[in-house]
Order: sequence, then C-alpha cells, then structure tokens
Amino acid sequence: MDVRPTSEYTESERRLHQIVEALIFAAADPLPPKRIAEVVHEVRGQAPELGAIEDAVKRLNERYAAGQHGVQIERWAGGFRMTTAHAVAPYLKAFRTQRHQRSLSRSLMETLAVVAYRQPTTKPEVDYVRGVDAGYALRKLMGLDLIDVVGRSDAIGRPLLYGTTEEFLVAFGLDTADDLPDLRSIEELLDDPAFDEERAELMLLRELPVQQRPSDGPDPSANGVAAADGPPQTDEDAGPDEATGKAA
Amino acid sequence: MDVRPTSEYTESERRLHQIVEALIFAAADPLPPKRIAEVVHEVRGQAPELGAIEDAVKRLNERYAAGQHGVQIERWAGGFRMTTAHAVAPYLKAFRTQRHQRSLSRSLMETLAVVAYRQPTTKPEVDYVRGVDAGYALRKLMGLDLIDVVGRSDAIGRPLLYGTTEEFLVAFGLDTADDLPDLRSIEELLDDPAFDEERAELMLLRELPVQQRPSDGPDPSANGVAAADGPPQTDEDAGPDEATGKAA
Amino acid sequence: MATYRVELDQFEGPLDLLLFFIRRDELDIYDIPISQITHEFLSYVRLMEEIDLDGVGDFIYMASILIGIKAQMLLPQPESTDDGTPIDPRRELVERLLEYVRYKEAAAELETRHDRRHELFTRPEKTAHDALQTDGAPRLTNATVFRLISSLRSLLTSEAIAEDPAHTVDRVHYSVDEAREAIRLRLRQTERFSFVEALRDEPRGKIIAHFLAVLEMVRQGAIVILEPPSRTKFFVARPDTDHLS
Repeated sequence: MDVRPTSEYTESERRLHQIVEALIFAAADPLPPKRIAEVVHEVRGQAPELGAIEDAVKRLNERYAAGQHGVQIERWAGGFRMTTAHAVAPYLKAFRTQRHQRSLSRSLMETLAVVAYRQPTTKPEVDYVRGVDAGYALRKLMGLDLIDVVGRSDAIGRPLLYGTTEEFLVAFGLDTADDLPDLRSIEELLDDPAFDEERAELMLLRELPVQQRPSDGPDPSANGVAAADGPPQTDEDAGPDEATGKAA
Repeated sequence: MDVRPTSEYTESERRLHQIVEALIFAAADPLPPKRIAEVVHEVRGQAPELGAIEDAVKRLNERYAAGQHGVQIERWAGGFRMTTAHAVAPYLKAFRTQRHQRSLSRSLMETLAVVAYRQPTTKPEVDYVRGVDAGYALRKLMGLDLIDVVGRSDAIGRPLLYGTTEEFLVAFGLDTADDLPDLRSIEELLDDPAFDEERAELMLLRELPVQQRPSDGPDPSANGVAAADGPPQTDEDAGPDEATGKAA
Repeated sequence: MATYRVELDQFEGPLDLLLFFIRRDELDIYDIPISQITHEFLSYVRLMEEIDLDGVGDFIYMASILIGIKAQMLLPQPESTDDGTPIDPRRELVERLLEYVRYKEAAAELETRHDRRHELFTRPEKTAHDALQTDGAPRLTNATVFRLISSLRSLLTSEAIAEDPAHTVDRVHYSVDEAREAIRLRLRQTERFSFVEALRDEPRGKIIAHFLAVLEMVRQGAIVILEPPSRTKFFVARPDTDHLS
C-alpha cells in the first residue's frame, strides 16, 4: 500500500529514513532538520543534505498515510514532531482524560490574533484595534508563554513591542508565524454576502426575542442628517501604523 | 515489503492496529493491553479481545521490521512501549547531547534580572540587591552562558564585573540589551500596585552603597538626580555598557 | 425594527457591540445612521454602568467618539481633504470596524486551528526525556522577557531588600550529620535520586556537606552510587537497587 515500494529506495536512503524517524520519535521538542544533519554527521563523519532530510520526512508521512498508521510527523516551529493521527483523536482523548486542553477565552484569542498578525506590535495598537484596554489580556497571554516582549519600539516613549513565541507556534501547529492564514482583505469582507446578513455564529451571540430594551428604539430624526453617503474609502492597504497613528 | 499486504486485513483490524500504535506511542509508561481495551471500549462501547491487541502489536512490529522503520514496540513490565530500533542506536547516542529542557529557577531568574539591569555589575552589588549570597547563582548563570565576566571594577579590591551575553539575548529573543523594558514599561507590564518604582530605580539603576556603605541605606544625593525617572537612556545606539554607565 | 435582549458580557468591547447593531439591523457599514446607533449604544452603556460591568470605561470612551461624530455631522461645513472632497466624519470609525472584523475572523480561525492542533497528541515530555537521558547545555524553557521581569517583582516588592547586606549574607553552616540524615530520609521515599538534581541551586556549603556524607555512607555500605554515562552526574541509591533498571 506504500506510495512506492521501499525497494525503490537505495539502502542508504532507507537508512536515512530510519534514522530520521527514530530521532524525531525520540526528541522532546520539534526537531530542526539541521539538528538531524548534525547527529548523522557526528556518527558518519558526513552530513546529509537538508533536502534529503525533508524528503525523508515526506516519504515517512506518505508511508504512514498509505499504511494507515497511528502516527505522523508535523512541522512546528521550524522542527519536526511526531504526533498521533487525526483519525484516532477520540481514542487519545479517552486515554488522556486527565489532561484537558484549556481553550482560550474569546478576548484572549482576539488579542492573540492582533499580536500574531501585527507583530511586532505595541499595546496602544492592540488597544486601538480591539477598542478595549489590552493590558490584562497581554499579561495573561505572556503568562501562558504565547506572547512575549520582543523589544522596544523606536517611537516616542519607546513602548514595548510584543510578538508571538515558539510556544505559540507549537500550540497552534505552525511552522513559522508567516504560515498564519492571510487576513481577509476589506474588499473580500464587503463582497461576502454573509457580512451584511446574519453572522451571528461568528459573533457567538445568542439573540433572544425581547423583553424590553432599556431604550425607546432608534431616533428617526437623525437619519436624514447623515446624508453624506458612499464609501469614503476602500483602501485596504491602510496599514496598522496609519490606523494607530490616528489613535495616538 | 510487508510480511502480508495491509489489504489482507479487514478495515476493522487495520483500524485497531492504528489505534494500538497511537496509544502505545503516546503513553507515558509501558501500556498494558487491558488499558488499550478499556480505551477502545470507552469510545466504541465494545472492547476488543486482548488477543487481538497482542496480534496488532505483533503485526505492527512485523511492519516496522519489514519497512525498516526506526521504531519498534517492546513488551516491558506487562505493557507495550515504543522504542527506537536497535539498528539506529549510535545515532540516538550521538543525539543524547541534545539540549534538554530546563527552566531557570526563581533564584537564577532573579539574579539574571539584576545582572541584566545593572550591568556591568559586581557580585557585592548583586548580593546586596538580592539580599543573599549570589555566588552560586552567578556561577550557574555563567555555566549557562547567560552572563559573563566583562571586566574589573575600579572599586577597592577591583571586583569582577558581570554582564549579559549574546546567548542571553538569543535565549530571551532580544536584539540588544537595550531592548529590555525600562522601568516605566516594567511597571506597566506588571501592573502590580506593590511594585515600587522608586525602589526599583534605586535597586536597578543607581550606584549601590556596597563598598563603604553609609549606615542608613543609599544616599540619594549621590546620584539620585541623575536617575530621575523614565528610561535610563533614550539613545538607541547606546550599547549595554554605555547605557548602564550613564545610569550608574 | 426587531428588538433583542443582548447579553452584554458576550461583547468583547465597544466595537463588538457596534458591529452587533450593524449586523442586526443590516445597516450599510458605509452609511451608518450615527444618531440612531449612538442612541442605542448609550442605552447599553447606561445598562452596563448600572450592573457595574468590567470594562465599562472602554464603552464610555467609544460613546464619546460616537457623540463627537454625530456633532461633526451636524456641522454645515464638513472637513475636507486637500482637494476639497468632504471627509465623512464616520470614516475612521468605519475603518476601525472593518479592521476589527478582520481580526475577529482571524481569532475564529486561530481557535479552529488550536482545536485541531490539540487533536494531535505527542509523547509525554517525561517519556521523551527518559529515552534520551539528555546532557549538555540545557535549552531554557522559561526564557521569556516577561518571566525575567516577573522575577524582578518578587525582588522589588520583598521587604528584605532594605536590610543591611552584612546581615543578610549570613553564612549558614551545614553539617555532614544533617546531610546524612537527609539522604537517609530521601532514600526511604525513593529508591534512588540524582545527586546533582537533588542539590541543584543549593548553597555550596550544603553540597559539600552532602558530598562528604555520600562518601562516608558508601564506605559504610549504606548506599551505592550509580554512574550513568556522564561522569559528573551520579545517582545515590539504596544498596539493593538493581543497577540496570
């Protein structure tokens, strides 16, 4: 069931696959290909090409998939890590009942998203994007080792710069922060029919038929005044700096 | 190259092999077949025969051997344990020099913080700030390449001066020591009412009265004016030495 | 217009609440009826104040922005750009709202990713370390600037600092007898332990006392020393310990 029979590889290649598999299995952290090359060099006096190591991992994953194995190799934070396969997740969850993965609250997740996409970024920027004081959320995320102070900005007052950590990459299954899916552009957002319609599931809102709202509803007289219509701008490139500059 | 092609097994058998492999891989200790049966029972409502689990392990080992894999399953203390294959033992031995995970103890972290903020600084100064003998912690930090001797003080006895290293910057993800948060940022970062900025300034930035210490604590007139408030320096080109020189 | 009871704590902030109004009433984001929305917004802020919800300050701040926009829109002569095009006072708010939506989406995406990632299980750390008996320079797991700074907190908030260093740097005397007792006690609880691990971060005097105690106890046959590959580290064990285990 293998994609290609093992015999199509040279003995030397097969041996490298075996070594790569064993080392990734045994490592306590995501194992960088460079480290594997070093180990091989230490034993053989000659290091394999990094490309050959990448190939070995690819080949191993092909074999795991074809052979319906319970493990696989992921690439996280620049290194290789052996994990169980998605298909058997329910069994692993039943097995590891004690270790419940704590999920992040929505405000932490939003703050983390802002830091991850705008990094390095400052607290005023994060405050501005979310419209709330981010101090608590930032401290909380730092306590979870998901973000850290990565330096100080050259701007006036030299505010602290925040960025994501390796721990973040591993927790979210990313190789590098560049692997985050692109943010949707404003245009895409506006073209999405769902935007103007119900998007309650995104907002996680529970809307219930009313009991009395505290206000008496809209003030109809106001609408007429707001005449200036038409989109003032659609510049999707309006970057973080510009936005925050305004806020400051 | 498998002993028998995977297709000779029923889907249900193949699925069990997958589960058994994943559970043994992820277990912290040798995993008894009974425990595997329990987990499967919990998810499916029906437990497999223990014999089927033994078969699964046998089959997995056949496949590991035939496919020249880097891992295998051993039976230890009544349970199954995944280990690396004998053939790759030399590589695993070479890999043992892998940097193992270690976190800095509180006392080391405190000492490191004092050196980072007071650098270049002497042992008596660090002793004074921490209130305990820092000799062990300093040696330990030097052993970890986080701090190093950077010179000798002109003070009586010409004590050694300590400062942080490149390795420190790498470990903490900073470009220069100047990227460390300044006092104002620290206060904001911690948001702790008990954090006393004056005291912090005194401890971290001013010359400490260690050598011939006046009886009632530091003399603010000596250098208090210079320390004023805000960051010790705003010159972004100032290296660590210069920065601390100014502050002291 | 339908009315809804909104669970206030479901909102992550004022932008979230504004978005809710816009979506609920299917408003054109580029033509927000600012007066209506300000009015609604304010009634929620009042409610928040009443039930004393956290973060009400952020909502009040947004309310002031809304009122400011409303006032500007009532002015006969709106501000204009250099080329004379009038600037919609709502523009910045709209930009912020759209930007915020992007990050909300990203957060939802991250959450999915997080859930999916945690369906993958790795070997427990303990196991991985067992397999390796690692050596060499350790990789620091808690080397974050935040932790470094947090450690300053304890230093700078402790009362001990102001004391005379001549008194705080007391030398404590460690006796070999005490060390021997400590080792005995330890071996009653565990079959063996790593000498280095046990005394990591301990004062030099204590380590020396323990080392002398170990030498003495080995000679008496009260303990044995197990030597793993690294010669600088050794395990202290009960005499009956299986050396290979």
